[in-house]
Amino acid sequence: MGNQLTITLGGAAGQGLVTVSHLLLTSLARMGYRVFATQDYMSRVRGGHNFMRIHIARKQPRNAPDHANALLALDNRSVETHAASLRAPGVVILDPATVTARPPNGPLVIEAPLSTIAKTQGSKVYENSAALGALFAALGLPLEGAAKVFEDQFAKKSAKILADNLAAARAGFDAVRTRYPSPPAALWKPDGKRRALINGANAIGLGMIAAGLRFIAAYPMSPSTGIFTYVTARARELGVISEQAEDEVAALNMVIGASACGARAATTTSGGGLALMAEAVSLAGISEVPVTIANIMRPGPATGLPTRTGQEDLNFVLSIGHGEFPRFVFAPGSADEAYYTAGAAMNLAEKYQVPSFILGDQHLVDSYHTVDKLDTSKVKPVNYLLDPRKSTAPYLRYKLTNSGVSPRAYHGMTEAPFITDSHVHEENGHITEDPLLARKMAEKRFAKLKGMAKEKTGLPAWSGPKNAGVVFVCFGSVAGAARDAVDTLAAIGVKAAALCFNRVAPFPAAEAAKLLRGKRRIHVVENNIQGQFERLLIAHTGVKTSVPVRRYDGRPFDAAYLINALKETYRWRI
Amino acid sequence: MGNQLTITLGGAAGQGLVTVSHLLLTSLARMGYRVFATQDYMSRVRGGHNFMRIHIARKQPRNAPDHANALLALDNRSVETHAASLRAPGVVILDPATVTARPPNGPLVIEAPLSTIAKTQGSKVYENSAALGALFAALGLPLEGAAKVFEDQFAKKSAKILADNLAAARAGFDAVRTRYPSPPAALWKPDGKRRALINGANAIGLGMIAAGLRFIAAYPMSPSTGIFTYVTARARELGVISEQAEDEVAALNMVIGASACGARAATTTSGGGLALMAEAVSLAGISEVPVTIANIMRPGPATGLPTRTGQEDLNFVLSIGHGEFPRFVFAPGSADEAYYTAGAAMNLAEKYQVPSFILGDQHLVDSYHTVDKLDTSKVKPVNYLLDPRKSTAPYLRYKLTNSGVSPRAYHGMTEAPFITDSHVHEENGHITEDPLLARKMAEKRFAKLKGMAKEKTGLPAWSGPKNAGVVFVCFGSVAGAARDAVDTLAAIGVKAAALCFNRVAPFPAAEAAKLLRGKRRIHVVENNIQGQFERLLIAHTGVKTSVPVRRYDGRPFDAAYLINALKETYRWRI
Amino acid sequence: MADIADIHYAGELAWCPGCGDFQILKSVEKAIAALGRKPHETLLVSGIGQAAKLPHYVRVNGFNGLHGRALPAAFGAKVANEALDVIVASGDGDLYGEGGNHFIHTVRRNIDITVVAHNNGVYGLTKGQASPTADMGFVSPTQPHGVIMTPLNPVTLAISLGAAFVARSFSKDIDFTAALIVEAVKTPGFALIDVLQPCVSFNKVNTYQWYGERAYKLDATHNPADLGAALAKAAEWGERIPLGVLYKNPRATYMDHQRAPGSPPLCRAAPAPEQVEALAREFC
Amino acid sequence: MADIADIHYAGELAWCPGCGDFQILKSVEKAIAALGRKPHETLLVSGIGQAAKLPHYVRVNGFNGLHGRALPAAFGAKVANEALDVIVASGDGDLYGEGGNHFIHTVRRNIDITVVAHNNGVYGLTKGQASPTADMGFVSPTQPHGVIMTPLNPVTLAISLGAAFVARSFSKDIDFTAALIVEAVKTPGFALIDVLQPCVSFNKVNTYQWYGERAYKLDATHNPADLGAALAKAAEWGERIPLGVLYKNPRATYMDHQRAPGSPPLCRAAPAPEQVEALAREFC
Ligand SMILES: Cc1ncc(C[n+]2csc(CCOP(=O)(O)OP(=O)(O)O)c2C)c(N)n1
Ligand SMILES: Cc1ncc(C[n+]2csc(CCOP(=O)(O)OP(=O)(O)O)c2C)c(N)n1
Ligand code: SF4
Ligand code: SF4
Ligand SMILES: [Mg+2]
Ligand SMILES: [Mg+2]
Repeated sequence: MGNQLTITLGGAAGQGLVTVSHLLLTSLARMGYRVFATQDYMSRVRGGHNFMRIHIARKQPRNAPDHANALLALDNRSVETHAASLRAPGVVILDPATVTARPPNGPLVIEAPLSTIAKTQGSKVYENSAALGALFAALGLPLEGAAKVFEDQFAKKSAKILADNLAAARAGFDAVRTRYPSPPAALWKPDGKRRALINGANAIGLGMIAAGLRFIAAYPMSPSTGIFTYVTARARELGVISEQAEDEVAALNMVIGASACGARAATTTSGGGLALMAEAVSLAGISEVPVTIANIMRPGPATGLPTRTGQEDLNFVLSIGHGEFPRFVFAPGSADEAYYTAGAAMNLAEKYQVPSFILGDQHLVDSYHTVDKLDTSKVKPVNYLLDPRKSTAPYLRYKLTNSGVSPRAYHGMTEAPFITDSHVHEENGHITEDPLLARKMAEKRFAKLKGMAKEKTGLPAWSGPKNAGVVFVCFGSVAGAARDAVDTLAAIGVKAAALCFNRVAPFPAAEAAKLLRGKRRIHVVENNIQGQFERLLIAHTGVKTSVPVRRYDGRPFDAAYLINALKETYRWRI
Repeated sequence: MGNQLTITLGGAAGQGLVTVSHLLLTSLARMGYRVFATQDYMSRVRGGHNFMRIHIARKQPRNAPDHANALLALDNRSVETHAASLRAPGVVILDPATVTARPPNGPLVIEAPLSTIAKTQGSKVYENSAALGALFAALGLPLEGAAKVFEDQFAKKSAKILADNLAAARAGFDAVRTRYPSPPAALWKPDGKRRALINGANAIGLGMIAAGLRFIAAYPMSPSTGIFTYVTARARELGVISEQAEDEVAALNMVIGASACGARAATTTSGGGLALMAEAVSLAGISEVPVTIANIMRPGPATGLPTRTGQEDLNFVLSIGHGEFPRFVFAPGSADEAYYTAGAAMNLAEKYQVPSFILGDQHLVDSYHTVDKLDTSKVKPVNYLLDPRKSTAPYLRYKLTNSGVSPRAYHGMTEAPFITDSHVHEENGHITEDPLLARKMAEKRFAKLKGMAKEKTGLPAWSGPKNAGVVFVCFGSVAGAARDAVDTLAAIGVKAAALCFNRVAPFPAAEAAKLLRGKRRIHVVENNIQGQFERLLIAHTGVKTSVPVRRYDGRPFDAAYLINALKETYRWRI
Repeated sequence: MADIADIHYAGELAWCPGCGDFQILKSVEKAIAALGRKPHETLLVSGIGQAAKLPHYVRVNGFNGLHGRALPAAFGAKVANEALDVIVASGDGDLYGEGGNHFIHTVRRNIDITVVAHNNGVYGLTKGQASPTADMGFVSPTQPHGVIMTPLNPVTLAISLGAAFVARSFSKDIDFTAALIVEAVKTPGFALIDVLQPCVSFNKVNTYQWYGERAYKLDATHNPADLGAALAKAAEWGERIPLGVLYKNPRATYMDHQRAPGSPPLCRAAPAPEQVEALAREFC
Repeated sequence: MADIADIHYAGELAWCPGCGDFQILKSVEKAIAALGRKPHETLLVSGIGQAAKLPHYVRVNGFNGLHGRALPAAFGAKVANEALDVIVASGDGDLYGEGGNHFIHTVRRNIDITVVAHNNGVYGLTKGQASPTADMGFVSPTQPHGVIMTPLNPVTLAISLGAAFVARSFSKDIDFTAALIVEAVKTPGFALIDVLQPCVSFNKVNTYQWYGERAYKLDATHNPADLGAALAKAAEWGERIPLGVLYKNPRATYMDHQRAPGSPPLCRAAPAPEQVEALAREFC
């Protein structure tokens, strides 16, 4: 019974993996465990091989390792793929009636008659609950820990369904407990503090709502769809309108139209969809209509690897849209951070009247982790509209100001009509071709950068000792692996640190340079082949970097990956 | 009678400016003058104020200055806008019947009864020819110099139309000659060598055709449309198919489909249209289908200044498309260079199976200049398709090779069918989610960079003395102004040089670093506010730059602009 | 209450003399005045093109967005601020070419907006290329051998997609167009008025005279509620071209489906902190 | 001459057991075999989605491009290499949603390709959101209160745009679909076969049973040359759903307009250096 345990749940798409994982994760969070769970799934609805990896640790984990201690195998392929690499104690739970493969050596195989139990309960769907029961027994958890979760999940369907699921879970539990009275993969006693369980998708959705989202338009695209469905499921009760657009071009233009007319608005997409929004991003830029765009990355180019993770769109987002205009780009490092970031991104879009990007990836949005508390008081819609009582006639929508920010009304807000325009325009929004005005309007837009750069949201965060010799530098969701690597190295006496960037535009150059001053062993870790973030860092700070760590196979980093990449260089004995 | 003379022809859209300018330019080129002409026009079909500025010089001019010596004013606004800034000899030609404005002081006003002459000939359209005659007289040119041009222009309409135009020209000529027997803005005698007159749009179109273009699909958009119409007008006789697509998304996808099936294919667009092509660029990247994209820049964001010039899309083009893939980006500096570049861009797209961009701007495509000869032998379609006799089964469209380039067939070319695919794929084009293959395929694509970087097309070109103290660095069409500035400075004994970049991706880092080694006074000149090229140069070479010269009001540079920007700094007495 | 003087724009109009766009502008002005709302209660939306300059020429709210994207912007605008009369005035290239996909799906949404399509058969602003409504054989710089695509009939398309209100007009008849716009704005749901608009600079086929010889007004014998009759009239083109209300298909609008009657417009509604709190609790 | 064995793909098919896509795949295989060309003489084109995986599952040429962009790619392909039989097999979201604009304008172009639309009413690959053909009220994760847009009727749309060949089929009837594909490929010009395809994972409304109870085959009394009859049959939906060839509108194809009969395909033609030389001389 150490300080951590990792469980892989594997099976084909459609086998109920999501249900079992969800029941397990929620139960663990409620019992007071700290977890981090990643999802690995193929681009198909049935079949293939998917898995969820759940990491449970005494200290809040920020990532899951690439290996596990226990495996729930719903099919043969899961055994074949995962059993050989299991670490101690090495437990495989499977149903001998459906899973015939056996690991060559090592792991303890716990045979649980899941299908038989389900049959007894009258339907194949009960296999999931039976599996959960079996897992509980193997982990030495009291089945009561899942009772409330079952209730929440099944009671709304019917009392019988709830009872049958509970019975199936009990049967699964008993089947294992009877044969292994001492749990083979026992967990420690949790602290009993009920924790919240969030994933990045829900966190971003909630952050947007908390910051006053009134309208969302999007076109489905993995891995961004989760944010859209999260908001949509709750839209009507919140008075939010959610629209599935005919394409991404429409989605962002709808959002711009809505925002110009007073509804805080956002869209969600992934690379290929973002590409289709490029022109509208530029429209938001010149028309100075606030919009928030959550772009959730997956590997490209084109269709690429639709359900996997990558950080390949950094340069694209930094320069998307023809012509020149400032923008915010935020890349939160974890689901809880994503909540605050999404809220701030929405407010900052309004404050500066610029496009604001939330640059996530599949690893961020599909991974779950526990949090002690989401502080909802920290995200509120801040009103940046002009005060009509203070406004003087004529109302100039694009008034030239020192800050670059003009007083903003929405169409119909006051008695003064105005024009939202896509050309180079006069202060009142009318088309102009005057060279002087063209120059002034460009300078006005870029004057905003001064204020934007001073904002405190998403400044780079240092983890680890100040005097660390080795520094992992990263942006976005790689933060989890980098921070876990720092902890792992600390345990063997290596002083390493992680510098994790969230805001990447405007780039926090001064802060970055200060934090990295004098550091010689800077390793930029990123999920792409070109080293996009590394180039950005160097361009803005002039720092000298050392061996980079890059991964571009669609899979997320884990701490071991970082450490292994540099093990030789530094002769770490680990 | 100096070494150069500049003429402004001004009027409202629809007044015949284009016709007069065209007649004049063609006549000058045929007589053996060297000219450079820029166009300044508004985004409207009738009215407003447009002008053409024609610079004639003994040495081939590469740009036109921002002022003139003579003015043909077709309306009052032309007098108001241009007459005050005329330099010696300062001549204004106008028709007193239609133009009532008079310059406050200075210039000689030549009143030519253009409308009366036209009326005598029976139609208002003859005003253009009358104006040309008047210009000829003022410039001291023999009217015979225009005879053949008139024939080419009007004979196909009817013998009468030709005769009437000639008569109108003669009358215009005589009206001026009678009152000013000694031509007030006399030109030197030309060398008699008949020269070709090209603009960037036609040059790019011809370059594409020479390199084997078979299919072009585009959606009209200023300032790119000229290329598309140039090709389209000649398509049928050449066996080329030209298609006006329903939108830019369609255009590039059509081009990719055609290229995958064996027709060399290209598209033309400008910023907003390019934005809509972003996803398809990414498709070309992963499917490794060769495509050529001429993106002709105008100022943005969004609709921006539709008919004006800018260099704001550099970063966008360098990173357009989600995911990562190599690309060529060429930015030719003049129309003749654009011809060779366009041809090479097409061939190199085929050679490396990558997207190849021609990054022009309004100044490049709409400006005319004379050339001694377009060497058509230098642009030929080079065949890079696999040799079916040497191909071995199974045919692997995405075969992993050291160069990153796989043997390419088009669909139907050989008896081996294959798949062109947008996902991460196996060598045979089938979808894969395998991490190892994903990594290898990314590395394969980037392996091409090595060969691409070694290509000789579009390497930076040095103009001026090697030991120049001051260096203007630029890309694309700014080359003209930069080179003219070097000459102007040389005339006052200042040793300046221009380093003009054409290929910007892969960036010729080694060449650039070598050329700039030891230079301390590096001034990057570019048509944007952010200094996009300057950042790129620094990122790739680490050179230290001095005060930049940036213009972002939609207007092109001229030599004086560059010199004025640095005059104080260097105390140039000019 | 606005009258024409309140909303009339006195600046320069960047159209060619004689262009049908001037007439459509007058119709739009008249219609807005007739509708009697205050200037800030109307929003004119457009894409890019000659027609699309129109919002700059009326002193109400204007949204001049991207080429082809007038409809999604107008949809977003109406959803955000239902209190606005949202009128789209844009070109045929804009609405049926670049923006064709939005046209189809905006009709399906039945959002309560009125679309005034300046149908001139060409891309005017980019100098005369054929638009989707150009007839076969129409010669242009990009169709030097003539158009070889069958023309798109916007009214047929809108009717077959089930639009709530479909009409055709001719720009020359300013009052007729104005009256159609008024009716369209008053009709709940998506309304299209396809206005035949001569482009004097580039369309030398579909001229004032050409339309003048062909256009006629539908009379009371036409029943706009009859789909078959509407389709038949919509298809009439060539020798005779009917003007007027072709089709009416009253049905619930997008906002009818979305919200209870009387809900405040989105732009005025605020999220409740308790609701956010409750959502956060769902994660526990 | 290919027979099924030559083109049959033996690898794994990534569809859900029971999906109608398997049936459509069989129909496509059969049709290609029946058309009797060599494997490299056919090109299957698709966008992205479940249906769009189809080109990977037949051993002829495949072009699997972007979501929504099958039609422009197929157009380019056919123009470049006329010798190919170009068949598009893609989803309803792909063809009528994301790709709606291309659908309209490709029909207008009358390029000689055949489109097999897998119409399942949902976005299958992205897990069941409503597609443009979903009926009002259809509930999905992104339409939790049901679809509120009127459904797009693809066959009505294609007919009103003047498509050369418009048919509807039901995936279950493999031979019937195969025969329609053969006829469509043989018909010059743009052909649409909208195939009703049950999605067993996400569409719990339009199931095999639902279609089974409604679908019937058109008989000889239906005259596909009669536009009115075609539109009437196309509109039939709900109680009874007609299958078969709804509409035929023979007319010159895109390539007929572009080139003289017998011209070599573009991909085989080379530019003549003298022609380039002549063009260069135009500048002098
Ligand atoms: C994305 C994009 N593509 C192309 C253009 C260039 N463009 C501007 S207006 C226009 C066509 C306008 O035609 P239409 O909508 O019919 O308006 P009209 O000028 O005829 O009134 C085009 C192609 C553009 N602005 N944006
Ligand atoms: C530009 C873009 N937007 C969104 C997606 C995500 N996406 C993939 S398939 C699909 C829908 C597929 O629906 P359909 O075409 O009906 O095919 P089906 O899966 O139902 O067979 C979507 C939205 C994408 N790949 N590209
Ligand atoms: S080009 Fe045509 S549509 Fe445009 S303003 Fe002139 S006449 Fe009107
Ligand atoms: S999700 Fe639906 S359409 Fe996709 S494979 Fe499964 S059953 Fe077929
Ligand atoms: Mg038009
Ligand atoms: Mg579908």
